[in-house]
Amino acid sequence: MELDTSPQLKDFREEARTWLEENVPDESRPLSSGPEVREYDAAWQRRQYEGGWAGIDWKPEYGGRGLSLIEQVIWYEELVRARAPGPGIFSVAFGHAGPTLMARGDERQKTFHLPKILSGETPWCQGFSEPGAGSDLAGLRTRGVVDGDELVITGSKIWTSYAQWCDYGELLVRTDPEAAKHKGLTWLIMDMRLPGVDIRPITSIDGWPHNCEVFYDEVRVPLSSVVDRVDNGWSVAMSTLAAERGPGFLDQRLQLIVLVDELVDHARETGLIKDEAVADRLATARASAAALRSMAYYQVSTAKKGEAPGAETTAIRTFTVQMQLELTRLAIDILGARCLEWHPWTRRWLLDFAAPIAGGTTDIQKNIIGERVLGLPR
Amino acid sequence: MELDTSPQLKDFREEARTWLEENVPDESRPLSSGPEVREYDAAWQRRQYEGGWAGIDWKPEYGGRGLSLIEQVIWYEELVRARAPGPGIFSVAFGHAGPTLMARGDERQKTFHLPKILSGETPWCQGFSEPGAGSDLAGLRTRGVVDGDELVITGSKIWTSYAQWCDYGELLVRTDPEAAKHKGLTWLIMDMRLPGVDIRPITSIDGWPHNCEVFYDEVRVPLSSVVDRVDNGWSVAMSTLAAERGPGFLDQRLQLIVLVDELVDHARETGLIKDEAVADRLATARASAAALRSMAYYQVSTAKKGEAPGAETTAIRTFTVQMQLELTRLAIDILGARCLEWHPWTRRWLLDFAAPIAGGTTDIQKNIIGERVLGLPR
Amino acid sequence: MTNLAPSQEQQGIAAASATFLAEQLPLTRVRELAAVPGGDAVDDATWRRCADLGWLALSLSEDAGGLGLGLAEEVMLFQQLGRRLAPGPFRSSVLGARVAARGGDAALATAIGEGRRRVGMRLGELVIDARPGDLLLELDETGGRLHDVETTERVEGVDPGTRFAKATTGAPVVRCDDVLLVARARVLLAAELLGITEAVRDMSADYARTRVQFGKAIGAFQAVKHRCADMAVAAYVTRAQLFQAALLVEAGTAQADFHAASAYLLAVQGAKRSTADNIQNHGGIGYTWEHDAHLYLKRALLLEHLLETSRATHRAVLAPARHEF
Amino acid sequence: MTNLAPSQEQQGIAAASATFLAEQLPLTRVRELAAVPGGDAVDDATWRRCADLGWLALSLSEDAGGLGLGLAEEVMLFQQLGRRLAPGPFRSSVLGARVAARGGDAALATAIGEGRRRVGMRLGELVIDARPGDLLLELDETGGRLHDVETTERVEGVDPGTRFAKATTGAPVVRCDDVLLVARARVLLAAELLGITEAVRDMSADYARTRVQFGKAIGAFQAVKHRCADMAVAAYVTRAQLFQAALLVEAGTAQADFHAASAYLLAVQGAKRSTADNIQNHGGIGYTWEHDAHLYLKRALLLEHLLETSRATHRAVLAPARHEF
Repeated sequence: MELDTSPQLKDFREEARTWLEENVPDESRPLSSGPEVREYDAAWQRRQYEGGWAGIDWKPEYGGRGLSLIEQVIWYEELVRARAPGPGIFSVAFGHAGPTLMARGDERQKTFHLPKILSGETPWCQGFSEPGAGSDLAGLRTRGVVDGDELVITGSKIWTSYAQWCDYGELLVRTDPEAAKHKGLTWLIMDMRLPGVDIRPITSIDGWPHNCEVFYDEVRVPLSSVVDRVDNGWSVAMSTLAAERGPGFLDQRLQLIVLVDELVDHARETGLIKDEAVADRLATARASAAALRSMAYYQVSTAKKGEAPGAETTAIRTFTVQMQLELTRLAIDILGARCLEWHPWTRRWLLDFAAPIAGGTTDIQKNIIGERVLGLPR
Repeated sequence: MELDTSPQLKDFREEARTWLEENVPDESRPLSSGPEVREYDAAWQRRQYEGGWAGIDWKPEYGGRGLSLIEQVIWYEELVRARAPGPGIFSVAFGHAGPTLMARGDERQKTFHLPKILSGETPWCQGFSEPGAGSDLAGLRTRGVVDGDELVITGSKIWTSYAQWCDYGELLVRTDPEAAKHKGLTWLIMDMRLPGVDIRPITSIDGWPHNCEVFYDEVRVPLSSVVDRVDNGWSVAMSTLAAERGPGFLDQRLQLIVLVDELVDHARETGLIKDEAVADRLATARASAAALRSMAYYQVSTAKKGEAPGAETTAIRTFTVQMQLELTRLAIDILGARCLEWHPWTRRWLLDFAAPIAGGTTDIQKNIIGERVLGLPR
Repeated sequence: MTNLAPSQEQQGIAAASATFLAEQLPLTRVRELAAVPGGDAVDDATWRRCADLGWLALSLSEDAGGLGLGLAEEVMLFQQLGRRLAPGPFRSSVLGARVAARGGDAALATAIGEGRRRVGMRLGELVIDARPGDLLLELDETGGRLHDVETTERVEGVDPGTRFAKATTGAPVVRCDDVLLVARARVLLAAELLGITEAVRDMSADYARTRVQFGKAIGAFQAVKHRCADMAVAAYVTRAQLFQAALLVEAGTAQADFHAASAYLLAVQGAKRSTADNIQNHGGIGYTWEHDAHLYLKRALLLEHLLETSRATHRAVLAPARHEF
Repeated sequence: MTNLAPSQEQQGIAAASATFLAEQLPLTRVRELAAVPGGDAVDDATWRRCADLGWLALSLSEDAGGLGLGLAEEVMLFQQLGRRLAPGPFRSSVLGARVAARGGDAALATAIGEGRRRVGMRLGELVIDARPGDLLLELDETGGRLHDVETTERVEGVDPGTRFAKATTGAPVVRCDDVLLVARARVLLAAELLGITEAVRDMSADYARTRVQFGKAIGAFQAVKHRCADMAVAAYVTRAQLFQAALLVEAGTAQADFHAASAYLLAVQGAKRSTADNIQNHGGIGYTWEHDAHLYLKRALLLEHLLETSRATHRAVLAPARHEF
């Protein structure tokens, strides 16, 4: 344990802060399900890229800045502090696809895709879940049949966010139906514009189509789209999910700090902070928000070089989800009857019902902690 | 649904109220683990018996008053209202053994035991759980071997409350080790003074020996002590546990109403009631306390004549336990640092850690509701 | 002793209303109505048919055109209205008819009871389910008032079965003093909330019995099973306290207010948690617009906020010096 | 960036103190000490040996006879003291030595650091771990004071590892102004609480791996598994925030108070829930005096109430206008 006092990092933070003060867009992200969300997110990503702030810890040969995870964390903090827009449609590209390609992709895949992600050219979506296989990834049934130098994909994927505005998808398909459940899967790069891809938006609880069901009808992709090798997709997917445990989504987690501060402000302005029941919950929320940041530091500090984050870091996600649910419910309670009028906090509360579900339910996350961290039987 | 307006019941309540005003002992129950607790409980039970208030809904041929369950509930309410002592050492006799004998005992057993319970002569204890079988009753291993007209009991039972001061115990033993787990058990009346019974008190979390471990070393009991028949004990035990779901322990549940009122009084006197966080929790506790009483009415109103209470009434116990834990923790929070000095509420809080464990854990109770009420798979 | 088991007749009210709602106002119809821009929560024809069934006049006295029944019977109806998320101003019209009758305007009471006038309700700075020409109910601790609604301006609200608006109103048309009117409202809302808790309990249990993950029906997983069990517990507790409160409020006994507030508090807590857990039990599908889970969540949110702040309910629960037996 | 991983040296402090406690002050010994009527929580010989190991002087400057280390190192020690429920006035003596040193009485600081004087602590109207002739620490938002303890009258307290008494004291012997002293105390308490959460997490997991019911180790049941997982989550969260707070308080940065209060709040909540759930996980055996589960529950209760009301902690958490990066 040691407080950092290096002038370089202090300078880096200052530099980031200054750039953000001048460059964070004035307009907020459009509340829309049309192509303007892609345009907005891409423009903001391009601006960061052109300013030299994209892929802080990605290698320079792929367009990154080649700094350490530490600078990346500082950049995330400054993004949040500046109330900058989040990655939006680029979430999967930065949090999932990029790290997976870096860890498991071949040189051609890396050279082609990583710079396009950084420059805001190609957003990615994720195609893991299926209607019959939510948390149970090993039960996937979408088929991939090798035919010459192509894979022919047939099946359907669900909960694919922003599928209609993304260029690429990370797709997990079953290539060997004879193998044991978690074997015989393949992780591939899907060009979402290929013939046979049929994207149908799914309207969420808040009335907006955040996700899609995507049908693949004999979609032919070149074998060169396979990451690592055919039938080794489970292991690649584990890299993807491990990346999720990494600090990749930190900027989104840290957004909760901003929301807590907004609630505290509001409670102070309205005098509600004098209500002990509100103050108690706000204090818990704020302490939890502080811990989100401390956990990121702790995770980075204890990460083993070159190793994926261990199962114990699943605690971060579990805690974040619980805190988030309590926080947005607190927002509802602070609003009182006004919550019934689609207040932004109401929308946020509704959206957060996805938090304990998407990307593996909280139930499963707790199983993982129980089994892999504490050694409890399955 | 109908409000009762019968003058008979009104008179019964008045009569009970008047008698209790004159007869509730002034001295409170001794805080002791010695024989004086038995003396105190027996004296109070005898007083009720002599006043004509024991076994309100038990048949007159066994010394009861022969009234309906409705009068019994009213009597319980009046006991609580009068801040009368609870059944103490007679809990098992009234809540378990009595109802089981009435449902499953033979005439000789009923005629011998029931009047002695009512008159405060013979407290009973329970010997179901074993060190290796807590919630998993089907896993019992204490053996009972038929030898002529005797059963020879060898094994050990745990969590037997007040074993050292009780005359009889309801014992569940394995008589057929070859049969399937829940078959081959026998329910018998154990005379706790027999040779070979070795009682060792277990000190609880609050420093008092509320429970015992009881060792049985070739204890010979006559076969006439068997209730129903040898190897049919599982079904008898189910009657015992069903009785637990009945209103038999209602007086103990309703005690929580008194505790809530004490907390509300205290919060009013200290001004703590103005603290919204305290008031919110007190309000929930008080509404829950009201519901304890309403649930008893609902249960009695919907009970099918002659049938054991259905699995859905497990909800009452589950709710009571949860409410109790929240309530005694609220008491701790209201006390602040004074809770560290063995305040009666601290003692109560500690004792209540048994609530979600004793008599089947809350986990198991919720399984029962899920499986038997909602039809979920095991 | 008070009998809390619904009588045959009371069960009949529940069964008949359930059948009518399933046939005439199923959730598919509620969704259709919600999709009409500027449309009513429920169409006039259906509203009149509900009135013809006596739903708005169960507890009205016979000289005000009512059926002369009580709050217990209304509870049986409102439990079904909640369970099936019936749209439209049922609760405010039933309470409004009572205000009119007790305020001395039997003709108005009859008009409301017959479905010729609808009564919306105030909700903070907005109103719900009120159109120009309708009446608007305002409740406080002393009783209720009805106003004519003059103009309304639609506002988007979260519950698709409820119409939100800003409104202007005229002077009170009729008022009545009734310190138990709020208690009555709490009981009706608690009945709706109980219906919601029961609905999501059954929805979750059905799904948990059939949805397979990791080779088993998810109801076999204790986390799912226990969330379902918690819903069953909440329903049992709420039902008992609700029925108790309905009888005590109808009889106007001393602790009626306390029991009604207790029922409402428990109903809110049960429905709040159950509707949220129901979404969790369903996973991704429970989070879609197409699935009904969110409709229950949103209606429960409405019913939680419809009367006043939770603090007023807490005050009513804490008001008596002690619990009276 | 701040490095929150304990260094080799810091880990060494934890390992050495764990070994010493396991050998010299195991829970069997704590129970023996508790059984002596009127006896001390820890005997003088053991106390001096702890002092000889430098435990009371880790963060004292070298001219006050200390080791010149910081709060981070104290956190490593106190985590172990919590984990093994060490009895005796460690926290108050460490803080007391600091008050003496910063209040200008280096000799007294040295005496405390060397274990020649012990420092008890005020707790509401009582004191803990204070004997006649000891010192008594009083903390408030402005700093700390040490008083001589004159007389004590034993009071039964719930934590068997702590001695409770009514006491009379003389005028302050020394005082120091230090607005971060309470923050420092919160960090030490949070470290003890983290140790408790980790201890019960491991105790529950061990039991859940081996105790068989219904034909399986109970850790296979999701209800038990998830309670264990919740403990692991609480430990992870608390650890991160605690280490962060230790560094910021030692450095005296602007939001030190906020971070310390946050760590303490999270530590209290985690230990409160974990120690209770640990009993539930153990079933009947966890409810016995003989089992250690209740000792953790009671120590956590003490640490929750030791400083002031939870409201003061909440105020400190809510004090800054916004979170500063």
